[in-house]
Amino acid sequence: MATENLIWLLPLPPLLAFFLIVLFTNKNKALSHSVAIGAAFLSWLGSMIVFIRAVGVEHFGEHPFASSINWLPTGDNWFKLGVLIDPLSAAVLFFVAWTVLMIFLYSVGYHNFGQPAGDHDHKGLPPHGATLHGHSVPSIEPMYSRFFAFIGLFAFGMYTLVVSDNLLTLYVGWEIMGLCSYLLIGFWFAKPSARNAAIKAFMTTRLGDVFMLLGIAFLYSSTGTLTYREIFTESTLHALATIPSGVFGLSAAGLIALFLFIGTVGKSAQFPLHVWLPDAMEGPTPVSAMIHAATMVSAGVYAVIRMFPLYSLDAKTMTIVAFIGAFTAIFAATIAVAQNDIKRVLAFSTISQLGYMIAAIGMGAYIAAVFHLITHAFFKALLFLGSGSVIHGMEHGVYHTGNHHLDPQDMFNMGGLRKKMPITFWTFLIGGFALSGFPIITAGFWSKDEILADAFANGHMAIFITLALAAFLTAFYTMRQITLTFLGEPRTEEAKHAHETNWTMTTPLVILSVFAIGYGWVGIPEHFPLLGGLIPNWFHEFVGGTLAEHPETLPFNVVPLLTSLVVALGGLGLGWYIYRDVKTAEQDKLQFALLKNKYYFDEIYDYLFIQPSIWFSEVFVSKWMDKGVIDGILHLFGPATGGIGASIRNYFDVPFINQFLGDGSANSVYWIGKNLRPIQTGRIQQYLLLSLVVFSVVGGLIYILLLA
Amino acid sequence: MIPLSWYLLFSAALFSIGLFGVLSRRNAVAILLGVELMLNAINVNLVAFWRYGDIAVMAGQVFAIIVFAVAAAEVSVGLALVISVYRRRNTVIAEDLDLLKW
Amino acid sequence: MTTEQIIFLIVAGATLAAGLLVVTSRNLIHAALWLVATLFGVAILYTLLNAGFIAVVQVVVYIGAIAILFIFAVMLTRKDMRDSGPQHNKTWWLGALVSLLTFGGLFAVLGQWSGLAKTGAELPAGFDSVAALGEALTSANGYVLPFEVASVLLLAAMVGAVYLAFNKK
Amino acid sequence: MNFWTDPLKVAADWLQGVFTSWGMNEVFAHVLVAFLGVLLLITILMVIDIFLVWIERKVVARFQDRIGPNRLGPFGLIQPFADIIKLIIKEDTTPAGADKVVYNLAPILSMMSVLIIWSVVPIAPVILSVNLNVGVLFLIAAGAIGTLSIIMAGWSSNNKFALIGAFRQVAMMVAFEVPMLAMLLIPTIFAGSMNMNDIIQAQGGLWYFVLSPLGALIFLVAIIAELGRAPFDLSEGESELVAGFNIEYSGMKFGMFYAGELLHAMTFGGIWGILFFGGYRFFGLEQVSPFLAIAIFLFKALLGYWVIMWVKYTMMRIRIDQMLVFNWVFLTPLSFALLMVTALMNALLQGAPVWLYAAGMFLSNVVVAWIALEVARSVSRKERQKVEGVAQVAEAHH
Repeated sequence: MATENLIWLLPLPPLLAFFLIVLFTNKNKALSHSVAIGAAFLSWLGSMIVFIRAVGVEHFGEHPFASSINWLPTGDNWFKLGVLIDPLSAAVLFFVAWTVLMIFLYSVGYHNFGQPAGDHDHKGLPPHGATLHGHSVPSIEPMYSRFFAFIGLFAFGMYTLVVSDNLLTLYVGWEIMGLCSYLLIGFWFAKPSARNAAIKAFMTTRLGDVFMLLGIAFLYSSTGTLTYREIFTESTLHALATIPSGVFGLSAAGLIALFLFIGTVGKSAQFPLHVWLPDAMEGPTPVSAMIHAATMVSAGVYAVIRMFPLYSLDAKTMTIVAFIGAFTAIFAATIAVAQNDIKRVLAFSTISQLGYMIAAIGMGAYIAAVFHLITHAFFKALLFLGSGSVIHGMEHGVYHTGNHHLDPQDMFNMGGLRKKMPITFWTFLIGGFALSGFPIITAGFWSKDEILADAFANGHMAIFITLALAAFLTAFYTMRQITLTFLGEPRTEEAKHAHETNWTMTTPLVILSVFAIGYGWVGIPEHFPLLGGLIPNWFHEFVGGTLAEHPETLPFNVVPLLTSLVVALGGLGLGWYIYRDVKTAEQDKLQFALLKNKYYFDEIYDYLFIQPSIWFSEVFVSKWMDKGVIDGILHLFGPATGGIGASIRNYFDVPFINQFLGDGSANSVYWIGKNLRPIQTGRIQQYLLLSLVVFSVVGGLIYILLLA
Repeated sequence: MIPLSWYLLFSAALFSIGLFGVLSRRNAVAILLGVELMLNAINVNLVAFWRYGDIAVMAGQVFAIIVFAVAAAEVSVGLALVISVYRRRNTVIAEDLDLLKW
Repeated sequence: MTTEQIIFLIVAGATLAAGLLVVTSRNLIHAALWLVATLFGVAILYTLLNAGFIAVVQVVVYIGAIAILFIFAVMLTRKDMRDSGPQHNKTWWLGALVSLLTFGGLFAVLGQWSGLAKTGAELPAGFDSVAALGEALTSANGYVLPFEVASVLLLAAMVGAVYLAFNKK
Repeated sequence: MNFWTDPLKVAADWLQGVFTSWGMNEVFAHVLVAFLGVLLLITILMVIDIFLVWIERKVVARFQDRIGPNRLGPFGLIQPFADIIKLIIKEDTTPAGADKVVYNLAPILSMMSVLIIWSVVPIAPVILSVNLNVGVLFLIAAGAIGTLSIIMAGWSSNNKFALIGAFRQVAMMVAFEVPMLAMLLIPTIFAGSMNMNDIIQAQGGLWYFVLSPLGALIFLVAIIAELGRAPFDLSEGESELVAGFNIEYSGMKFGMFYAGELLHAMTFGGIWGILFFGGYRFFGLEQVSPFLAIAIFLFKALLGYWVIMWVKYTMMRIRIDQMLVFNWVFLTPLSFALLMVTALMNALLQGAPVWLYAAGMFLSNVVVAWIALEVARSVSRKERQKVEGVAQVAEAHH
């Protein structure tokens, strides 16, 4: 099959799976998950085929796979919808396909497939476990099929976003994913915390999305197209760069880029819209958490990278982007240091890593950003799944001891899981090292080092230092997490009895860990000592082809390399040193209230926005405007209308309308009807005949009188 | 080569014949026969215009096909109606089916 | 007077005669059979118009399905099939008048039309009207939508017919 | 180009020359030659038809463990002529109250509906009567005429048995035209053309039987029903309808129905061979000489005919309701499903290597067949349980 058609088909299987499950198979759990996984596998297969064909093409950047259809006639020309796979989207497609497939597979195990139904499980609450001859065991998720339906829809959104060749369908996929994250965060809708988190995430991202929509609309109104390849032509870009937008001195390009960027800020949880992501950890499982923390949020970054030519037009915007990115990176990293929930740590680290990418784009380090995006997606997915596996193992312990009050996600309840869950431990270790950029072997090192090198080479000293600091913190809290979770001795009874999870959960871990290490080697810079040039810097060549002018490779500089070595190893070492024998949360020196409460951002927002809006709606609108003003006016209307109505009735209605018009017309109609009645014989042919006669007579008259 | 006018005149004649059938037959089935004649006349026109217009534009033939479909639907429903009427009223004389009058 | 024209005149004359018999013959079965003859004639005209596909479909759909359906219907409503009583209603003369008028009107209108005497161009070599028709029926920029709608219509008609003719006893 | 490589054209040109040398008008001569060609074809077919009578009788005899006609001539080869003479000298009756014209028209139409099929049948690479680009549809059209002839016969004989028989037959033919049409579309999909000759040419490497065995099977069932032979001969169930629509016919008129049926059977055998077994092709042998090609085609046609006879003399007749249910509830959905699957696979495997294409098609067919059988089995089990109650069925399983 032609590649273009194949690309068209890529997003469909998960969507079909969604409808299939929702409409038909939701009663049958096994069928549901096989449908979902089968769909994910089909998409994965297609993506791999597309990817391999893409790699095969020479100068893929100049002539990517693209096809489009006329969708909407807009006056003189068409609004086109279509698909586009160029080097960038091919690379993204690669990791999306892998991660999505892994998630689907992993969910089977995570939701305790094969376990008995819970004794007193309710839809909308996490499974409480069942008693199987005597002792209690995990119980299967009550809404198992629904979960697979949701992630199927999510996968559809992600694929759509990646393969689409214009901002509109990208936005569609974007919003579908927003919906999915809402559904998945609020998956256990019986838990108030989950409900609120879902609403919070939805509202926060919505704020960004509205701006993004504004940006898209502005872009369309000023260029008349939303297709990337039509926007990124010399003439269009130049026009955009020259038109002034009239808003604080930005060019149109700048303003559009800014709007789109706000959308990204919402979607990939950049400061100041980062607040939803930590709460999103209320989502039932690390699976859903990882869906919208490792995959979906990269959609935001992807959007920015996708529109990079537009961003690069306006220096102001670039500066803002870079600033926000760098700030988020350091800001989130500091928070992550003080979190105890294994998932929240990862959430904040995600935020800070995304900040990395955003900062990289802000500095114009295009390829570095893409590279880090992909490596990060892999090892962060690995970490989330690993944490899920850990929690699952801990729940095993919980079921063993029966102490359901213990929080299986608190790292201070863990420890010493190294021996209990070897596979999870090693894979988690790999992921953690990759995240903290452990030198040479891990993928994270190469991508992060490239960003730092870029920052240094282009002389963005402030950003360079910030990012280096962030990298140090990253390494630190990663090691803290690993140490608290796996090393040392079990702190609780549950941790003692945790044991390894089943293959459906460990297989994805192993596969992802391969990428977490290996993916770095496709992007080793050429001028790197010793290693450089051993493996050609394929990634740079391939993805660099996306841009019109191919970005040149940086000259090697020893400073950033040393920096990243120092921060990575130093952070890891320090983390291990401090936490090697911390027994309880009290002994943790770094539990500053400020950090623990995420700089009180939730409270601030609550005070600044939520309370006022509540006041506005309840007091101002409801009590004053509605009850007071509007009702008051209405109450005035009543008597007045009554008076007018009565007079009209007595002096006009009764005598004139009723007696003269009403009865008079009725009588006349009755009379006419009585006399016309015989015509209506009820014989269809006569009706037809009559109409034809009339028609021919009238037609003839018209013809004779008017035309002739 | 046959001039277009012949076809048009032919279809006009066929149409009128069908119209006569529709207007004058007593039997409902016979009326439907007349309708078929009219539809055929239309089709001849469509195809003739296709042939004598721009050959590459297939609109004429396509419409002819659509008319086939419509004719089939019309006949099936119409005859079904006739039969069910026959079951209830035991007649298919159009003039007897005049419940529609006052 | 080419061969084609001779064929056309013969066929058209026969077809019109058959058509007249359809609307005039007293025996309904004969009327239906005459309808078949008419349809055949029309099919031949289609072939004269180089529309082979349409011609064959005409035979398949009309004669193979519709005419048969008519004959069935006539036989199922047998009581009125007997040649008893007049086959035309009292206002048949008016009907005849109107249809004659219609014909006359069409004749007049056609007579004034300019493109009347135009003769079709020769078919371009290697032009496959079936392929072209298929393209037109299925291409997104062609007539795929009417095509689908027609299929829906047929489905609806089928359901309706089955429901109507279903003997509720 | 000599007589052995292209006999028809050579002969036609020669005749044309002769006629024109008599000072005959060009066009008229051409028409005359074409007419003679048609006459020739029909004559040959009729001769074959005569022997089909003999073949039929021989084969049925073998099936029923008899010898069959063996008195007149070697192997009773003269027997059919005797039959014909008998038919001709029989009294030719016309029932009272019959509609004369229609009554006499019916047998002619039925014979015509068979002969007209041969106008599109390519019997050798160089001998194609009419190279019609919608040949496949033409078959259905011809079938429509057959249907017409039957209903005319049934109605005009003014005999309720005949009418009921005709009704059944027509109901069956109209019903089975649907799966038949669907299956005709499958070779059309493969060859990308409705032209019979193209379909044959396209089966160079691979007979479509290999690509779509299920299609071939369904088509066989459909044509048997179209022919109204056993197990679908419920239109002439002797026990209930005496002889079906042709009950009132005698003498040569009946003979025409009879001969028409036999020729129809062989014709459909040939069509089956053309659509699914490569027609006149046999590993390039057809290139050697047209006569060889004709021989191959005839052989395949007779083989198909034999299969039809085999079915006829082994199966027992089914009731009309069973027949209709079988068609509308089972065969038609199945054929449509198969058609869709084939079209889908064809689209998916576009440009795939031949072996992959063939394997995909074959496997998809097998899968469809398997699913259909499973569904049928479960349904029939439920039916049985409704009738017999669960218990016996259960033990019947063990």
